[in-house]
Amino acid sequence: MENSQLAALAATIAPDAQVVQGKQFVEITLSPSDLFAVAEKLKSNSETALDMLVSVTGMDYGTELGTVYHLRSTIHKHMIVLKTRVTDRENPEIDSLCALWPAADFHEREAYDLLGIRFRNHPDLRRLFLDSTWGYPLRKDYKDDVNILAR
Amino acid sequence: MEEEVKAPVPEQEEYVINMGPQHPSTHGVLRLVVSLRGEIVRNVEPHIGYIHRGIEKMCESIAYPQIIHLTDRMDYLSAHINNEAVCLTVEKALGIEVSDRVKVIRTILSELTRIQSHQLFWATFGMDLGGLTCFFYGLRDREMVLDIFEETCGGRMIVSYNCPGGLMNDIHPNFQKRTKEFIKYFRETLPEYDRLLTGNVIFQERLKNIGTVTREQAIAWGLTGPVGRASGFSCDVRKHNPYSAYDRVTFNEILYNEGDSFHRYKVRMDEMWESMNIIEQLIDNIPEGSYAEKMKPVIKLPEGEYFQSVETARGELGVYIVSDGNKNPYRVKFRSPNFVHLAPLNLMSKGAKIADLVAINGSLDLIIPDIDR
Amino acid sequence: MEFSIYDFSSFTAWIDSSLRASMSPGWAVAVEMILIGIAILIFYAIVGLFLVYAERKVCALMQNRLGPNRVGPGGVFQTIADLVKLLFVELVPIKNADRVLFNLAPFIVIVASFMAIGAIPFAKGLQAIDLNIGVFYLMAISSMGVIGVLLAGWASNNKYSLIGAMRSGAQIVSYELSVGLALVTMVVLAGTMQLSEIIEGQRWGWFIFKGHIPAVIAFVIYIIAGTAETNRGPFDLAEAESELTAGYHTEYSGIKFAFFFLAEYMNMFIVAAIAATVFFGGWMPFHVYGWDGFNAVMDFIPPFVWFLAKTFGVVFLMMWLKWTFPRLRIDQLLTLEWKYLLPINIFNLLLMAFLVLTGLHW
Amino acid sequence: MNSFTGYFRGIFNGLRSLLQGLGVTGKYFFKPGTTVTQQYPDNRKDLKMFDMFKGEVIMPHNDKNEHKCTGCGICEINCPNGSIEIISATIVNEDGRKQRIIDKHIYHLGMCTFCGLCIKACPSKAIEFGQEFEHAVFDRRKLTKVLNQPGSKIMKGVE
Repeated sequence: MENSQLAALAATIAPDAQVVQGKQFVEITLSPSDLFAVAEKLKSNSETALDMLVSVTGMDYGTELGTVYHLRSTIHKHMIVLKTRVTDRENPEIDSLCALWPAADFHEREAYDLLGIRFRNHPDLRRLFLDSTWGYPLRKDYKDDVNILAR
Repeated sequence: MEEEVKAPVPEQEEYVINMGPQHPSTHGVLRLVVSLRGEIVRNVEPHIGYIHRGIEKMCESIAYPQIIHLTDRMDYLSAHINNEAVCLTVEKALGIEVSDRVKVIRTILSELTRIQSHQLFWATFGMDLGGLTCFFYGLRDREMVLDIFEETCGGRMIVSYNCPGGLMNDIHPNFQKRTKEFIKYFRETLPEYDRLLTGNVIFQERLKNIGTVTREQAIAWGLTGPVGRASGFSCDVRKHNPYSAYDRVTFNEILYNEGDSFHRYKVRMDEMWESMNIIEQLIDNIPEGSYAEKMKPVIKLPEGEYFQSVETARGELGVYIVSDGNKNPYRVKFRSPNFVHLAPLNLMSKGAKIADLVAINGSLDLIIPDIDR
Repeated sequence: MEFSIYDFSSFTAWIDSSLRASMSPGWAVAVEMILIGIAILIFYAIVGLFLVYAERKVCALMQNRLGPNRVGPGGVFQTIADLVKLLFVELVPIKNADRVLFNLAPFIVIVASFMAIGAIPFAKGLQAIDLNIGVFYLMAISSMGVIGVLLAGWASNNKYSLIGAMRSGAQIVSYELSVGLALVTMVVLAGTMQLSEIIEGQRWGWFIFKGHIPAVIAFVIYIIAGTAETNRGPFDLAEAESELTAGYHTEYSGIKFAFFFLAEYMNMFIVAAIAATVFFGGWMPFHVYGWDGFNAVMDFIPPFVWFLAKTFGVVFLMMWLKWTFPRLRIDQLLTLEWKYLLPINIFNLLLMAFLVLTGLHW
Repeated sequence: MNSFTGYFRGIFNGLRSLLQGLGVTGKYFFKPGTTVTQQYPDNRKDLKMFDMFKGEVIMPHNDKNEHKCTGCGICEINCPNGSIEIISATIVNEDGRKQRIIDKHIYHLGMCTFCGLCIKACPSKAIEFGQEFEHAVFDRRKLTKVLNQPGSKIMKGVE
């Protein structure tokens, strides 16, 4: 399926979301409250059939935090990017997609560890790489005390 | 700091052992907290982060060509392919088409990387299972590939040979001769690997029906590379989404349906043959051309998001670069295959024995720096 | 007294009689025991060190390496240097370990292998004690070592060690059976358990030739089970370097570790020596009935050379196995024993008994 | 009956596969000259690294103790991990013009990752990779090197 058709289809599946046909993939930006429902539809819909979660990227947009999901259909060989943003930097919460794609487990733990995004309904949300004495290093306001790379 | 969610407390009568961070068969500093009942594994919980270097964070403060030397240090056995992934992403963002020569050389080197990675896999896998001689045979043959790398790229494992727009330097005049010699030698030596290990009844018995992953599970967990293909999940990026010169060579995607440790091993063994085929198709007709495109001294990516995946020796490496138009990336994310493959370890090894856990762990061929990044 | 390298019985008899002439019989026995003890101790050390060196060289050559090559010509003094190093290594005290059992375990292991050597005939008349139940004695003694392994695993207060020890227990209990039955098969052929008589019975043909197919089967089973009994690869589950780091001797250091290490090699030597004695005629030269000239040439080679050559031949076979095969899993180990070796062994024993009864052997 | 023959077939196939394995190791044991070990410190004399080998960054000087480094600092900018520090000085050259020259080209070998970006970026080809690989020292301060030799000057004609 062409990206334009896919974008149109995605717009029907997620009417509240903002669907953009990006340079590479169809990008769906939606609010965190819609995320799980839309993801479920995208997975179960036989035409999108996004059965593989390639990656979950935690993002710090400065004022907002967010996650980017790269989803792939192994049947139709297309990819769709889901994006969501939360404005609450103190206690950001996004629905976990572990129930849909078990692969999200580690990816979400990584995002939690490095950006402090809490995933609701995640089965085992613990820090993955770092211990609790660290802040959230991938946030832009993180102060690196060692700071080898500063010029 | 908000309160940590505590790790699950092991049930009573469970015998908890820490495999790692220093353990002969965890291939680095992976720590597995294994709950046992007798010899039976009840639960495996990976604890990672012992060599987390924050490569993604480091990338945010350095320029694009400088990212490449960091990717060498993620999956150090697929160093060249990792470099290529970043280069392809940057080239795609800038809209640069590299010359055919670069494409072909990159492809040959990628396949050589794959061969040496699988050789090391074979070597260490044999050692994990207690056959120590494999280790030396594997390393003996890998040395020849490393010599090719050293002669052309200057580094043996950490090659840093790619740069956005092409290659750091042209190939060495001996490159083709040496590569052909190696292929000729290795075509004779590879059957020996099979005689020593693949056919061995102990080896087969230890691996068949161990750590089985179905196709559905493989897709759901995002398992790619030899792990996914052993389960029948056709996921070869080289085939489905060809990059560099993969669209001009013919090769088979190795697929098995069993999904157990033995077939994960088998996929890698067969891939070595396929890699040799690919190299033979390309080695004699490397097109003339420039080895690097002229690039601006400071590379600035146009604002936007770029995603490129390549097939490393272990699976799909995705590079996701978000640019805000500066010379440094705004955010870089590496979707590393090993990180994904570690996640279902518990699923695979539940109910297996300790020796099976080692075998499963070995058959996933985990590279810990790639998990931690 | 006449000393001959072909027959030590007159030499040992001379020592005995001269000792008895100068002191009371009780003292004479005591002095003889001490002499034998010292002789075995020296032999033990030399063979142990040589075997470690040999193993390292053999595996190195199989793996396209050179092996030890720095200390002395060809690295022959490497193991001696290692031993000296081990003597200087700190004995790490283990927290919460059972001190007594922890220290006792290496001694049990080494004493068990020590006692077995006493009954092995090295040459004609060169045997510390010629029991009339020699084979039985060797089997009983060589299985005592596992007590040391179990104690080591238990007393170390280490989870890996305990798993290793438990594996070792399960392994030895089952493989003892196969070793026993394989030897019993040969005892049926020999008609005696006394080692000197077993060797004498092979003057005109070693048992592996005399016993036809059942003897060969018994030999194969014996080598498999014997390798398993010495905890060597591919049956080194108790150590299982890639699984249990070092298994039962993880917590041992210095000379205590050296005891385990040496005992492993001596056990290998003992298993090989028994195989050489029972299947290949021990010190008995290779004779062909009727070829007197050939036999005379064979007899010219001293018996202990024959014995050592045969033993090291079997040792080489065991090393070859170790450096080729991957390790078995614990359930496969038990499957191999109970599903394959034991039934074949019992059938083989019947076959041998039938052969002996019908006189089909020579 | 089928399982009965299967039992024996299993034994024989298993034994055959084991013998094949023994054949491989046995072949190497009895075949001399397959050893690949290099006896490293002994073969130091004839051990030659490949031309491209990235051992360390060096600055070649000619016999008049001249180098090509202009002290522009591009290598310093290109280095991803700060292994290069340029300390430049300003002198008045023969023409009476002010000229920026290199005072010290400091290279931290301990931090270098041998990515080659400095060498690729150098506009006057003043630095290149040396083939020295025995870098072990007892004091890490020795890993900080000054690449331009004392008293060296810039080569004529290099801008």
